[in-house]
Amino acid sequence: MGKPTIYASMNEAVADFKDDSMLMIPGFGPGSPHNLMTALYYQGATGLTTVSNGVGFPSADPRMRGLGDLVMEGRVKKVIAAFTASTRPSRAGTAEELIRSGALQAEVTPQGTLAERIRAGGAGIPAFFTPAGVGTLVAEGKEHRDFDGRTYLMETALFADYAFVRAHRADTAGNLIFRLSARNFNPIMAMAARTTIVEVEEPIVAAGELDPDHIHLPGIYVQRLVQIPPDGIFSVNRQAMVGLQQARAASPPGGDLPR
Amino acid sequence: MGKPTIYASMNEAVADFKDDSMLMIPGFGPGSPHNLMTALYYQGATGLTTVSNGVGFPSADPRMRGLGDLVMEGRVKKVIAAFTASTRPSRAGTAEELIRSGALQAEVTPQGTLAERIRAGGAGIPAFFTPAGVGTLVAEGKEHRDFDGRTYLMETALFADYAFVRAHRADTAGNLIFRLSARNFNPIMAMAARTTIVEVEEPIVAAGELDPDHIHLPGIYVQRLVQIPPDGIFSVNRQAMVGLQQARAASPPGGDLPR
Amino acid sequence: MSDEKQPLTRDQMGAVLAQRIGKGWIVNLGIGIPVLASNFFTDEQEITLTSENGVIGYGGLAPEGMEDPDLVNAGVQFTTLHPGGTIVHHADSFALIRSGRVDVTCLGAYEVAKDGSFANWKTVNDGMGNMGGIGGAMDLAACAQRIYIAMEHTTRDGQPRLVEQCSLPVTAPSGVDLVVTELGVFTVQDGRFVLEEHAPGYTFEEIAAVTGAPLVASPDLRRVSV
Amino acid sequence: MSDEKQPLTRDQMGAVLAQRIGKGWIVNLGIGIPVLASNFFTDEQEITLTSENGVIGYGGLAPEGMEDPDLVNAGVQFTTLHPGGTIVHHADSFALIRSGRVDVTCLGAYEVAKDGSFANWKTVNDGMGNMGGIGGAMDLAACAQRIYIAMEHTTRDGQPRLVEQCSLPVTAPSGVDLVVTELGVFTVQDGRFVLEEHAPGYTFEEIAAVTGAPLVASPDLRRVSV
Repeated sequence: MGKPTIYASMNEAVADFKDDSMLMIPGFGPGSPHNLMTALYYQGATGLTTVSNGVGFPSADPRMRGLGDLVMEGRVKKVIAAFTASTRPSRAGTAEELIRSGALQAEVTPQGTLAERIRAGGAGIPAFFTPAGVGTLVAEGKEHRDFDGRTYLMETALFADYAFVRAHRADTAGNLIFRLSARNFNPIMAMAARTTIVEVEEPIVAAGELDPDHIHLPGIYVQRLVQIPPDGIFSVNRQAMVGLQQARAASPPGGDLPR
Repeated sequence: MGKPTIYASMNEAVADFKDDSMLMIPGFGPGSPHNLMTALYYQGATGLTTVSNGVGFPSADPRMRGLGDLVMEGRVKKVIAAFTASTRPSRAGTAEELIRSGALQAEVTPQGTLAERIRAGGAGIPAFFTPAGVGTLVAEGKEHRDFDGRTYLMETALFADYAFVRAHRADTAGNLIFRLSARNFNPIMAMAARTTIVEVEEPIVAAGELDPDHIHLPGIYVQRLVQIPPDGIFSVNRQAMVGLQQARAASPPGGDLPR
Repeated sequence: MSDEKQPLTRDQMGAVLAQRIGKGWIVNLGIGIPVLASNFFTDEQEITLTSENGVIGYGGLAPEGMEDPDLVNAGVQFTTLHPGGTIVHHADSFALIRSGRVDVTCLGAYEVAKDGSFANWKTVNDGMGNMGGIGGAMDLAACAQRIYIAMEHTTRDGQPRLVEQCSLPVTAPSGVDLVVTELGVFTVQDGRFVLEEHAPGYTFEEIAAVTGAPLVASPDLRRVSV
Repeated sequence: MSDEKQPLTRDQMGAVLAQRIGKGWIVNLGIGIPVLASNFFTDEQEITLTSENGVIGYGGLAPEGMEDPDLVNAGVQFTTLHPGGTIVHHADSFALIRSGRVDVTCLGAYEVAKDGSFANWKTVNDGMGNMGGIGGAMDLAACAQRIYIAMEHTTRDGQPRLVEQCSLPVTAPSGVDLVVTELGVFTVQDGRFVLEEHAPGYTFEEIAAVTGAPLVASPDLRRVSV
């Protein structure tokens, strides 16, 4: 079987990332590829088109950079997302201001339509019909069509140059296992990109060590694997993780502490 | 959480099955709901529309009945399948003769299109586009459309009254786990029916006993569960299974015999 | 009624939502008031809570110190899994929603109109069609069997949120079944709001006065029972 | 060449297919001759075999007595899983195929025409458009990067299977890259067949004589090396 390349560091895994690429970024709280995004931030890529659930805010921590930082620095041309503006008017995001000024293009998509457009991209389906958004601003300019007396919108697939993925476990064949709700957009984004790069929480094991019935994403979709180093970013909620990580460090392996 | 109803026997699980229903039947070798199909055969349902990969042949064994038997007895109005005729002209199936005579309607669909139509039915997608079948008989009468310079066919979703499913493990919440290639059409058919009835190989366990990350089909899609009894049908290939089952019966539990 | 005026608290509004949810339903609770309903479900109701990020059968919020960083609800709060709960990826999560299996979506809103349309994704009607925070609300509103809205009865400056016509871009052009505010419980029927239950101490007239669309009293109009 | 005439055996045809498969390719092998190619892959080729029923990375056939009744290939033969192999459901299996990630689909056929069309799903052109055994061949043929065909050079009654135009309903209207028969290896280029390799003892003229469409000899025409 073919095997993905295993990289020694995040920086090496994204070193040849090309400007003006389209990038899928999963995550819904957990399951976000923070380490790869941080490496990409320092790699310098610009002119990006991104696909993600939300756009987020710039980071206050130089050790953890994300889409919000790239957007703030003008390195993103276009975002495709279910959230580009804060729903709270009191907390306008950077993206919101850039969109208003015209410096950033935004394609706002209902979250389910976003997920299905990504899934379609990975499944070779160029377009499909969905009822979400009929009769709203989202439907403007889109083809409408009735099936069995109900109206649907035609939505088109998304396929990217790169997907950054965050997995809990991986084997050397690239097979991935996610943990609980960290799964979210990860498997479908991994399927909808030419080059899928994965940061892995647990030590990468030999092909054949994972139960084939437990694998969430076949390695056939994975081109690059990188182990998250011990000083890497392990959680979204750094505040909460400080305590957990300290506790875990102090506990024997295999203990039942949450992780 | 809601819970499916657990039935004491296959016959009870299909007792109220309605004539003229549409039924999804998974299986590709393993993963076939032989016990439920046998019960349905004796329940007497007629006027069926079925969705399955192939149509098969009548059974020589009265203890194991299947779609081939229902077709042969004229209890099926229409089959939707990837195979309705044997590919070998020397071995014409019953279905083939009935189709030629006009007694049975057949909708032959490329296997990938069939799988995606079922997936679309379960996902609330009324129609989608696929390149499979363009320029062939299958495309006749279907809408053609170009995306990025390539031609696709529009295909519509399938949603049934019933799906019969074969699972390896289940819990009382209806969560299902399949084994290896017995998975095939089972999860997507379970999602594409109003009433999903599942025959289960291993003893049904309490909700919470299966690792949530190992579940292949959420119980939210399951309405009825039935344990396969010890004298039930455990394998497609009965010939091969005789030896295996004898060997397994003679071996201690947890042994490494294939199953 | 000589009751003292007692607008419903946010918790009471959650409790009212919970009362209106049927046995065995599959339920999606939005952030804000709707999610508070989860504190009021009984085991007998056999509710299954799903969240857009693919958690099917979640339970209460995780107790402090017991958070699992990989288990969050749609509001990205640390949650727990009910026994029998499980996980799917985002496309499968919305496959479930789009297939119509969610019995009710409970959402917050800025406005609800008498035709059952509602607005909850853009705070201004600024003509920039492509900006806002839709999240999963449009999918849920288009596909769930019922839409329940929980919101404040009026804006901060006293303008009604129950209106003739939404002034903000809508999330769905129809479909709202029930609205819960601090003043009462309203159904949407035949292009008008029907007051089903009133908060303690409030008269029909008082509620109608701060409602921006025709309001009729249900023949069964009663005081909320929470 | 003074070789004795030796048509290729089915195993040799499988070996020829295996030679034509590139390093690291994702490969789908149809039942019949194509599946025999799996006996000739080397570990260095790092081939991943996928089958329509969702088995990604299968290995050789299961030895007798070691069959796992739940593990079969697309021909419903008991197979084995290569270390790192895994399983997906049928829709995800064809998502993989439809996405164009399969580098080559190797199929049997009744006919291949000079325009690269081929027929393998109906044995008669009986006007009944909706009957036959398509299986996954149309999806594979429409979506794989390459189509390789392995078949007998002529029908039982001696009629050519390499033809000007298919007489049977096609599986795909174009796309065949390579055809392997017992007489040789052919590519399809610019609307004609090119003989690349010949079976031992067969001359170009002898092969052209049983070919039903224009045939040209490759400048590199050589004897098959299996």
